[in-house]
Amino acid sequence: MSEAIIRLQEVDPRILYLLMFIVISIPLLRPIGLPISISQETKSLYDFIEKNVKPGSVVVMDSDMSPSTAVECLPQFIAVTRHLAEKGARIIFIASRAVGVQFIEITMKEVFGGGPEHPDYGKKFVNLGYRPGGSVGLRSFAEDVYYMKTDVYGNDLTKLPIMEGVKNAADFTLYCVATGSAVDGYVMLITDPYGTPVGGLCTAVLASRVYPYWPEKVVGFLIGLRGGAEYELLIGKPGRAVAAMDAQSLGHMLIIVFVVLGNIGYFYSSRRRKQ
Amino acid sequence: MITEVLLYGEISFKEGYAFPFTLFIITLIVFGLTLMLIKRNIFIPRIRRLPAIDAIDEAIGRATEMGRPVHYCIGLGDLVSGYDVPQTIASLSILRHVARRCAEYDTPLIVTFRWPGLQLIATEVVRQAYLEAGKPEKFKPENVIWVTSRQFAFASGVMGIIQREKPAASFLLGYFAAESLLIAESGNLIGAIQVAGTANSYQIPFFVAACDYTLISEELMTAGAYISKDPHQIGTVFSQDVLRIISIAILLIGAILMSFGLKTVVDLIRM
Amino acid sequence: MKETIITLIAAGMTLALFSYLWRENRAYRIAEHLYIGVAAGYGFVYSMDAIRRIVEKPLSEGRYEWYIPIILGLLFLFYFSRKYFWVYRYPMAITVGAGIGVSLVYMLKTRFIEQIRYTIVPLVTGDPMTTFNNIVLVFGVATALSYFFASAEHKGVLGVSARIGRYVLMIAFGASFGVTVMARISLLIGRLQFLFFTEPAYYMIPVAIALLAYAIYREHMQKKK
Amino acid sequence: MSKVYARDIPLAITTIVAIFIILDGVLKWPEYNAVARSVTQAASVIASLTILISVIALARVHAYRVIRRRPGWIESSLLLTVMFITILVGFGYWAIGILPGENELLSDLYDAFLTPGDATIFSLLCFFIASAAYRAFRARNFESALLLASGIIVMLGRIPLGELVWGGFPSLAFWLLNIPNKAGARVIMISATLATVALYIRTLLGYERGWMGRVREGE
Repeated sequence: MSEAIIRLQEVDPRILYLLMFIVISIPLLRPIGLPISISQETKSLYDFIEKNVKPGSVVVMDSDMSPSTAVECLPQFIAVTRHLAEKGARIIFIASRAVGVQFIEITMKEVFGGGPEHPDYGKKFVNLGYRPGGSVGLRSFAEDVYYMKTDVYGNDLTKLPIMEGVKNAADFTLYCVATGSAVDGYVMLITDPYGTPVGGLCTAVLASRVYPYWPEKVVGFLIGLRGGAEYELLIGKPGRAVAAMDAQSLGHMLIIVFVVLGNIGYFYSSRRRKQ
Repeated sequence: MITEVLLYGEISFKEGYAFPFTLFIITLIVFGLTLMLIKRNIFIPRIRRLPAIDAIDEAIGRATEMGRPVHYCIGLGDLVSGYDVPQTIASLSILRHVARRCAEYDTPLIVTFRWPGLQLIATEVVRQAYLEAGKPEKFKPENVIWVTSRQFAFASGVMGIIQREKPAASFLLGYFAAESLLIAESGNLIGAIQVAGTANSYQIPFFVAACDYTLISEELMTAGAYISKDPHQIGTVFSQDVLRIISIAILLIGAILMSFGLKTVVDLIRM
Repeated sequence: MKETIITLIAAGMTLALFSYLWRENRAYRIAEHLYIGVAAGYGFVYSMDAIRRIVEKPLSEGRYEWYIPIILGLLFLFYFSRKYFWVYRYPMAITVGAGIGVSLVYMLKTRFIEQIRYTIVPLVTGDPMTTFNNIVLVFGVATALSYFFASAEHKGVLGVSARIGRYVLMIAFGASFGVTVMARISLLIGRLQFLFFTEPAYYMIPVAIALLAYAIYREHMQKKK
Repeated sequence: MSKVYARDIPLAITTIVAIFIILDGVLKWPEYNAVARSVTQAASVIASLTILISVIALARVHAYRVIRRRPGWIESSLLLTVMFITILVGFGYWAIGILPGENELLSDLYDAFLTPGDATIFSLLCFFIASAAYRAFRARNFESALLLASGIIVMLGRIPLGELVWGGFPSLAFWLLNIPNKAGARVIMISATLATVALYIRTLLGYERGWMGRVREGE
């Protein structure tokens, strides 16, 4: 018996891996529906948009997503865009990495029901596409929005009604970025020089690095899938993020159970060594 | 001409960048003074022992005993963009040390990295170490491996290399993002001794959890100076400490003044 | 038809790469090399495209000085020369210089001064909870900074402060680890959603399970011998 | 003499370019800023070209393996094949005027190999974070107990199920993330920047030469 307890601290990791597969798969195939509460980071972004975004305000939605981070960021991106559209904001989509453009197209389809052929395209929303050049490119874009010249479909930016009165980053009400890599660059190049706050649509791993900027520079941010689920609930349209939260609960519990078992084994064996 | 421009205000500081620039100049001055003191032998700073650096030598020794190779990963960093540059530079100076040791002990060294530009540099660093150890014929350029520039393809490649070559020691030093834990756990699965280090705050926890020794943030950057024992390098580490005292002082004085409702310090550093 | 083939390849890649969890095996190796090969080729094509994006416009306007960076970049090829290998240092020097220049002052501003500025908070406020939080924040930052003192041994006051600083860092690391778990589980959820709900990806699951079972069986038999 | 060309001039170029761009960062001077922007863009063109060397080196290593029939040569030949196919697809279409961004076959290759590759390797982290937590979260001493406790509390605080166990978990987790974690993350940033500035000064003055690669006797 005691041997078995001691062996709890060296379970073959492959058993843990197998259990993880099972525990995540089950609720995905058969959801449970555990309740979700709203965290302050999410609420502060929602409140900022409620308070400051008026019909006609210009908001940039930057897609810095890649297929691997989109699991977390895309539901957030869609939910926030939906909220902005309801508030009547002018939305400028832009992608900070080439693979991010496809998610803008998905979002336009889900929220507005269409891309460049939509009657509101160029009035309510515009897709500038991929902005190359990393931080150098971001600096150029902040200095002069027209540095890109055309949108992704080749329309001249200066002729689109949505760009009326927009010159540089100081004219944006909010700069939202969906990212899994960093918000530092955006704070550095958008908020510090122009005073435009950043809204973070972040992967959960990024969260701990966003806290130092919150709430002064990053007015609010959504953390991972849960942030997306919370925002979907806030705007009253539960979607794909809410469905995945059950699997989250069980996955976390599995890890916690294993940590507890490992500690029991460790505690037991170190006590026996002392005896 | 210059005075004219300066006087009539064609050029000015960008808002909020006067103080950072001044701080940079202050650092330069502090460094110059330290260097002067060192050169005249008036004052020679010493650097605290870093256990992780000693662990590197031990790990190479163990790999030699076991007859297994050593793996060194420079990580995701490059030399062009943003804040991974210093970590890559720091990693390259540690690589020089590791390569020299491996050459002395005749232990094979595998170097992996993501940014293609490092192909030139890393190969030369390792080749040089073998030359210095007097064994240029043992150097194998094919062991300095650019895996690919795509982050997770890079990670999968390094994971595969670790499983196939089964290194006894694995050093993960430089700029790492999400692949930190992928590579570190692969090393754990084959039981390698691992020394890791990055200044990327949100990846340090995983290195702390999965590796035997971790160089946290600044330690990675000062490790090169610690190894080289070169007075110039140690001089900059000392000026770094002077700057640290200044920043702690600014923080504490600022907070105390703030308690009395005085925003003097905050206004100053905002300039 | 095309979609079906892409989905099947994608599902096969997914399952083959997952097999690493069992152990390194041929399926993983093949998937890994395919993945790296395509990534390398794709990266090469896109690097060239990135150059085109920058130089195309000025060159079409007749500003031929934009050939200079391309020529400088081609100097890297001197690396393959035994005698003149050092020529590659010229383009590298420009690259490194630009890398340092772009980040240095901005970094001092955003990652240093601004961080200190927002840590300067009143130590006494009307609300006891805020007071407590502010004190923890200010002294947490101060002590943790002292942990990194390199030119003095950690003894006496510095020793105590550095130890407290290390505790602060450990709590921070734990919290950061804990909050990341959710992100990582999300990734697996994303992958499993693809495997379970995309036609015809799920047909690959039984194939993978059968292959894995066969591999485990064969390993078992070899061990017996 | 060759030492001057091989070492001193490159070091001087680094310093000059760096100072040139540093001044661009802090000064408001439109003409200067415009020139500096071109310089940074030119530098990124130069940097992009380093991939030439790496692709050649990678192809050399794997071709050697295939020709000599070294272990793993089958995988190596697969790698070379798909790499050249991808490059051919990219440049072949480019030659007839279809840019990589509009190249459908290229994006099919992307969807078939890179998307699942990225997502799957990334999702392996879900398993590895579990095994790392299991192995590292042991109360061996006070420090690791702190790591363990704050990690577990934050995990419980983030999931709906944790809230059912005890309603205080979310706010406790929030406090841990907002105060101690904020302090920790700030310190990592501040201290890394301190060391970075020191390292940059070393590099600009030519003491840190790791990036130069081969440094000969006396250099």
